[in-house]
Amino acid sequence: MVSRRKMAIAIGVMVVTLVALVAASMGGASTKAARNHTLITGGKQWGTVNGYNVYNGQYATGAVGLVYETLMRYDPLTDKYIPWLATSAGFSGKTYTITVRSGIKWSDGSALTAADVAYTLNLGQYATASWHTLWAKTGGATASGDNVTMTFTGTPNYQEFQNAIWNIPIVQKAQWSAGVHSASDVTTFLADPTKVPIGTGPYTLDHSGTGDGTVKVEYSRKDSWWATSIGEPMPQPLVIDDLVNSSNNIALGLVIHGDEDLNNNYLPGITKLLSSGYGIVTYFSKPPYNLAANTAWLVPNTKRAPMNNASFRRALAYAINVNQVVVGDYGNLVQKADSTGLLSVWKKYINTSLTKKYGFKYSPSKAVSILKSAGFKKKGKWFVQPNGKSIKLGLIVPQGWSDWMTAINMMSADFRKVGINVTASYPANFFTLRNAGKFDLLIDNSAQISDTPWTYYNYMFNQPILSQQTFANFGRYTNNTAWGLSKALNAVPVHSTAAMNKVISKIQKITLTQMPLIPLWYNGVWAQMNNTVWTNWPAGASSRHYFPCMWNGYFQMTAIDTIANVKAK
Amino acid sequence: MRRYFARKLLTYSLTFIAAVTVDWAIPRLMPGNPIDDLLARIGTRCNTREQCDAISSYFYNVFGLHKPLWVQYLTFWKALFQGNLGISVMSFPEPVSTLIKNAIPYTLGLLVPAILLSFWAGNKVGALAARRKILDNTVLPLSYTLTATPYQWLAMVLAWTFAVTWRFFPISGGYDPLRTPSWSFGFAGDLLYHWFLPFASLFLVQFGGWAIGMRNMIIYELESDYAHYLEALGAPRKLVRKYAYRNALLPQISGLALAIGAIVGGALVTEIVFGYPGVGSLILSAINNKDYFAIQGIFLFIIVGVLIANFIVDIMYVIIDPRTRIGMQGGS
Amino acid sequence: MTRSDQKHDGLATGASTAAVASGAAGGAAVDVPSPKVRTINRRFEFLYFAIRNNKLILGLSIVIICFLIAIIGPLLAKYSPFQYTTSYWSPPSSRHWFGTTQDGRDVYAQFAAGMRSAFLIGTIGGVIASVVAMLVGFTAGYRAGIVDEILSMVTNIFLVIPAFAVLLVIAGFLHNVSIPVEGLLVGLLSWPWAARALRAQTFSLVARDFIGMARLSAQNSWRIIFREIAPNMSSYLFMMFILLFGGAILISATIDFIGLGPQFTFTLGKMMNEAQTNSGLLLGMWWWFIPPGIAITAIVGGLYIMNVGLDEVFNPRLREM
Amino acid sequence: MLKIDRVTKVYKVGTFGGDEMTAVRDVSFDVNPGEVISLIGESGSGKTTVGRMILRLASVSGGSITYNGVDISTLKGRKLKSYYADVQGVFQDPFSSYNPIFKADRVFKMIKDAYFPGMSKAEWRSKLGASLEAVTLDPVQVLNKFPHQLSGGQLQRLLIARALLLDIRILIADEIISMLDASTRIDVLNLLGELKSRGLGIIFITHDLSLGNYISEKTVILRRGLIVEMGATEKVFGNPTHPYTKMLLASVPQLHRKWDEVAKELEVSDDLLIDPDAAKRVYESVGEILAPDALDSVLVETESDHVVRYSPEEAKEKMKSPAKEKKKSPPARKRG
Amino acid sequence: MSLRVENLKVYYRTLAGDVQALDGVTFGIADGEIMGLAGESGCGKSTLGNSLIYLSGRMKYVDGSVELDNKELPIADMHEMDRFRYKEVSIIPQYAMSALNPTRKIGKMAKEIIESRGVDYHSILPEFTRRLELVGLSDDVLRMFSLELSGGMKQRAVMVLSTLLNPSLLIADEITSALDVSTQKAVAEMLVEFRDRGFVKSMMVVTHDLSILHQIADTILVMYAGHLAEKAAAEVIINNPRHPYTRLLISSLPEVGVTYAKKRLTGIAGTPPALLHPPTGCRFKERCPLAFEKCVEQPPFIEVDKGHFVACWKEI
Repeated sequence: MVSRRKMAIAIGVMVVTLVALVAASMGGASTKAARNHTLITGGKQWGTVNGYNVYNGQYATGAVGLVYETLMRYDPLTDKYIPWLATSAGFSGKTYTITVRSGIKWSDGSALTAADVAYTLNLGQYATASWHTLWAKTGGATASGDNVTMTFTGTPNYQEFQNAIWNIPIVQKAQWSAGVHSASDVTTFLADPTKVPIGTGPYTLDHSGTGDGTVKVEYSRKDSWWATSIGEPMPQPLVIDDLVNSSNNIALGLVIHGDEDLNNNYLPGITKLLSSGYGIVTYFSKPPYNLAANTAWLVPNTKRAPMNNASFRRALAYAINVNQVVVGDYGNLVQKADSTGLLSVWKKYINTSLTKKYGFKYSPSKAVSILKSAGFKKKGKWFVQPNGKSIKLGLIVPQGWSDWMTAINMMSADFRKVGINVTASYPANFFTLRNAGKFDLLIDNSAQISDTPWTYYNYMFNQPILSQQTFANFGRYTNNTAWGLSKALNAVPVHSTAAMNKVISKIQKITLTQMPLIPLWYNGVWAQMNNTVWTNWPAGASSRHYFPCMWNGYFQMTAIDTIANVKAK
Repeated sequence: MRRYFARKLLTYSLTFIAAVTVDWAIPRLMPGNPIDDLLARIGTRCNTREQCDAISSYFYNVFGLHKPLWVQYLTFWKALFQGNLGISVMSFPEPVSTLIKNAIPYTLGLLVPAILLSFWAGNKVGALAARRKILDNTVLPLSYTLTATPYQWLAMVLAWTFAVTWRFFPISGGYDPLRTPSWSFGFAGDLLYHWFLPFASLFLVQFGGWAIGMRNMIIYELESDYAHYLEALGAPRKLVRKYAYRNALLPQISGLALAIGAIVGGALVTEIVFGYPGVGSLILSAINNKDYFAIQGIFLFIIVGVLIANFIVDIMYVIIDPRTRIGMQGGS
Repeated sequence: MTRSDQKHDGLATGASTAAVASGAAGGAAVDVPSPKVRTINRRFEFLYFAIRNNKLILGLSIVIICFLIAIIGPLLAKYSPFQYTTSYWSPPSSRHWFGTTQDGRDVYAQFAAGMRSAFLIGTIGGVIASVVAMLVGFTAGYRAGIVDEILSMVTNIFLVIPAFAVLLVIAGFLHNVSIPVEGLLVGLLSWPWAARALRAQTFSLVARDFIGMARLSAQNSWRIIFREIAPNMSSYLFMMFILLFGGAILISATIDFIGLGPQFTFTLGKMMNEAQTNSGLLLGMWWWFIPPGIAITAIVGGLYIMNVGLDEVFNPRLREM
Repeated sequence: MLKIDRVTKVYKVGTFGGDEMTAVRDVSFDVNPGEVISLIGESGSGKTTVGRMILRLASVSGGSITYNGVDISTLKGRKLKSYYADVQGVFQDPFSSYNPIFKADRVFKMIKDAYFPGMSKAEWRSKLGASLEAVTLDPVQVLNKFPHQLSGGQLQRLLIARALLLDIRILIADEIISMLDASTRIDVLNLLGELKSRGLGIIFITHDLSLGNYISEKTVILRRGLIVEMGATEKVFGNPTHPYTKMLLASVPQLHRKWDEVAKELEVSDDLLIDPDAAKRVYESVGEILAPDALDSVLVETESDHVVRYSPEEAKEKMKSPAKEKKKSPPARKRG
Repeated sequence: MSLRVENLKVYYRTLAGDVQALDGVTFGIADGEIMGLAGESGCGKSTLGNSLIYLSGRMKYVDGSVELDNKELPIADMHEMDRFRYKEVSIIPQYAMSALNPTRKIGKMAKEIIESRGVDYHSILPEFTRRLELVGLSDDVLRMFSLELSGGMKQRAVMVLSTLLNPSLLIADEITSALDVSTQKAVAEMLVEFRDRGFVKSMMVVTHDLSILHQIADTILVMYAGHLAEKAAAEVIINNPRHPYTRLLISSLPEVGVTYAKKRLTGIAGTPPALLHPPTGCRFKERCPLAFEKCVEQPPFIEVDKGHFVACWKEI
């Protein structure tokens, strides 16, 4: 029985292999840094780590913040700008003057100079730079001594410019001028992985640890960081590994097992695990658990009937049971949005007398009465337009965005309950449809938290309407008054709260009565932290009010403080 | 022999041409536009219209989407022969070929052992089952269950049992992310440790199929004339079974060629369940990110892989089966 | 193609290998003592063996039970599969027989709807694949010559292209695949092995004299194919359909699992997809992902077992085993 | 009536039909009413192919088959149908000639549907009855039965009855009795004889010389697609000339004469088992494919109504003296 | 007597019941004798041939005994019978053309099967090649696959292989039926040669073709519907048959020289009876022109002349 003997041998070999495998994995852990010196993060990096070009929208997680830094930072929780690479930056008249902090060194040892800053700002000459249009309104940046100045030719876009300043990562002139000669270079430069990005931040990229970039991006701590001189703690993690994310599900597994210390995925069900002994914490220990990051809006296509009817849009707002989404879909991980849609950061800009008068809340009966008084009639089960035409609408979100997919299922059910025939779907070409205005209703949250509500109103009213709307006003809402007010807001100097409020109140009346967009809920800064290895995480109940978040743009808010303050257990 | 391979080669070439054409055509026939999606991804950094237009025309240029279709088609072929599968949208500006290159070792590392071991073990056990009633009554139902199991489900059950509930194995990944890939026993062990569950689920599903196939084929072979002749001459059952096994193996091998496509599909979803960093996970993220170029590239890669695998099996079959070999040498 | 190739053609999975192959083998060459012995009615004979074949009975019972669940199940559901209730994450209970999902939908309702979808897609995919396989296989086998060469080449091309990858790409680019469309796609891609097997079968049948007789009776080609050849392969065609049916369910479950399947209908694959993407696995919600997998395994496994049973019934050579 | 004129059949074999195999080469003969022609040959001689070509079941590669002056390869649609109303066939395997899952009398139904769609039931029944009577079958015994419920002889007779329904002129009988039991085959053979006397032309294809001899007026001996000897039956069998014909005759197992006696008489050597080399030679010559030099061989009329194939040199000699030839032709050459 | 079969009954299991294919046959074959076994299809002749060596799944031993060289053959015991197979009894099966393993070289297959029977292949190899040459095969065939041989070559290879261990009894089952006349003759003469050279002691040649048997057999046994009808020396059966069935059978065979025009032959009317429920008495009585009342009893198979056995009431 030769074959049987072979079988036995085979089974034997397999068992031995298996044992060896288990043994091998339990024994010798020969990683570069011990676990308690390594901070493992994840959630932002989808797909391969590709490049460290910080002007390309998909740069490696942490490249801005850990490696590259900005002139200023902004703390939305206190609404304060934090001078960073610049000791000061601001307008005087039409001239914006930046004073570059002295004593800051690039990771190659050379000093950060005003010339570097001016060079970086002047990358705006290329159309692919995000501040290109702003730059074009100035005569370019010029450096003199520690100062860099930019002078506007017309009224400065105060709000927009200040927002840009704390979002532009400063790069080294010596390294970049060698390779950047055209618009495309701006987004592709440094694609060559052998070139180490030279930054001013507390960490440097470790190419050897990052490998082919399919698993993680690895950063090593520098021995010194200029910011310790302004009271920032030296970060404890010697190594930061940001893992490539393949699915929420896998991320959850890593968090549960304590293999990821900080995760920024939307993890449905995470609240179930808060008290289950895995050491998982969130910013708040109760709903909404997370800070707010942006507003999710229901976007009606105002170029189509009946969404061109403000009453109809208002009726839609009354028909949605946002609470159901908040509880059922999100498990209280999000909060219902204010009627103005403004984040709580901007509370001071909300005109409560207006919201009291025009604000809406869930009320199907109110929705029905609004429709009826606006001339809509019921024909059988469904409302028809005043002109008798039937209403049959689609509500879309991108395919694969599971929380939103659930949300629109719930919302379309709400609409149907009222008598508005709405069907939810998740087209693969969502973005094409959105940009081309080929939709009835959709959910969008493109406008993020920022230092100024202007970003929100720019997002709402931006004009003129083109055949392709790529970044704002997807509903193609045309209101010259509102757009004029938005531009006026942009021209109000930063910190002039009273002047801003004057303009914003006018805009708010329009948003509340015309409802070009219907605010739904605040998407959270999804963050689940594990206390097993690292502690001292930001928490609403402590003094550590930072954003525990590695998303683009969040480091220069307060995420870098999160990194600087975590402590090994 | 030459003619046989010429024919095979022709089939494969036509398949390849058809696949490339379909691959090229599909994204262009479908609604949607990769640039819109790319811009949507970069959207947070794109604050004004002029800028977005500049960026979008830049990307149209990069991906050559502004050219007439036939030029795009020819360019597609030309690029293909230069090993250029385009640039990934989700991992811009990484070339798709690099993404695939990084993922291949994991997929092959799963597939090859799973195919070979399951084929070997499945056939052995199937042959044993045809011989023994007890085995037949146990292995057979088990095999039917296994072979009817969707790959992803078995993977989920294994993950749930061994990784979530008992924590014997990791839930996901190709290796411990804290480790740096190196030529060390520690790392190799870690690789194997992560490899085991996805391998096991692939192995088990296929194993069932081969076991049933062999068991049934053997029964057929035992009813064939040569088997009866041997028995009439008093040859021991062992010899008869040995012959039956050998001959039953041949259709199993040609079955292998046909099954490769399905097995690859199984490997893709298994990788997805385990977040195994192979081609499967890659294609999922490409699909989720609407990375047309990556999808196209991976699809082509899979086709080529399957063609090569088929070709290997073809050659193997020719070597093993004297009938085809002799038939090809122009014998009687 | 070698003879053994033809004999064992058409093996999507190892399991179907033998099942299909067995159908291909010819009748027994036993020295039947007297022609009169054969007078036992064939239909009677079939039934006689059918009701005594444990595998057939077992497989058929499983499939019938699943089918009944698909038919009656949705009627018993207290909720609609898309309905959001207020009990989230709940394990099976008297209110929610199979528990609920994280957003409060009833798993049983989804499961029952998924069973329906499975049979629907199996039927559509199976029928389409069978029809294409029959058209191609019959034509190639009957016409022979250049038509055969071309059709065989096409078949071989489709055979080598991994159907799953093609489906992945197509479904990835199509948005909102409905069950019929998905079935159509699956069907259009899973016919080649069956066509090849049918071609070989047709080939051997065409050599039989009754085909010549039909031609001498001035019958045209299609008449001969569908009135003479096809009825002779009815058992084979039936078994082929069963395999294509099961195959369609498996392939579509995989497509759905990746999230490329229907959006507005529940399928078993979609359930697994949702359980997976919503971390049902890690959150220990076994009631979410176990039932759909068991159902698929039961339907497909039942079909396979049934097929082997049928094979034994149709094929006297296997009966003794 | 039916004229087979230098008919050749080439099969394409191998990949993309790269190779050719000539199954029938330059075969010519006529069939007339009331006459039975035996096509005799071993397997691979092309005899069945000739029959299939006449029945349009195989295409003709070269030469022509004409029926009443019309080239049958041009027939299509209705004309082909009316050709089949005149020319019909019966094949070797009675069980294979019936679709096993249908009742045997379906073959009649097909004829009715195609040729007598309008005929009333009663009329049809009497027509069928007449046909069955002609083949001496009892309708009660054979109708409404499955093929496996009938014996081979009954089935073959049913097929002949089927052909008779059409009032045919020519019947191709391809080995129709070789699979029948000895006790019944003679009856079917006799039936052919009767049909002949009714004015049918019959092409009787067989490998059994004694059967061909029993029934036919004319005999055609085929070997590897070539006619080697042909003529009136009594002349071919009475005075076999070609070595192949002799070898065939000497190989026929006879009931009352032993092989050696016949061999001696026909001067065919029978030493194959004594000498292994001889055995080898005989087997190889039997298994040999058509020798290339046979291509330029010619058919020579050695006496009236008797033609024999000779090599060119021999043929020249023969032409000079066509008298009773008894000299052995050289043994078939082996292929290099 | 080399072979002695006593009252052998072997039935076929079918759904409807047992088919009494071989219903009590008694006969013997002497050393050196070639016995032809003839009859119509379904008369049980192949069943008889097979049951002496290998009872396949559907065949059921019912009664009777078989003795070969004074040793009882355990034909009902599949396993016990192995000792006798090949060495004592061997067979050239009906399916000889497909009896060789398609994926083994013929030499290797022969080696494996011979060694499995405890015989040293190398010592037998010279004899093997000698015999192959005798039938016109060079020893090259040992290095070939069956695919490379023509049908006739395969058949001869099987003939040599089957008789290589010099069995006492060889069963040749319908081995000439599928052959052309020229090959048929060669194969038939080879069988005689094998007997003459002592490769096999005695032989049972199963065929439906009486004329072949006339050429090679010493004795002919005619079967009808599971019963023996007649047995005698070949010449006697052909020239002086006594059973009405044999007579009718012979008279229905056309011969070279006999023509339809000159001498009209006739067949035997009717069909053989179904053996599922065979008629009682003489099974031929339904078709027999001489049948009379006595035929309702089964006639014994009796020696009416020296070596001439007949089962017919008319001949007793």
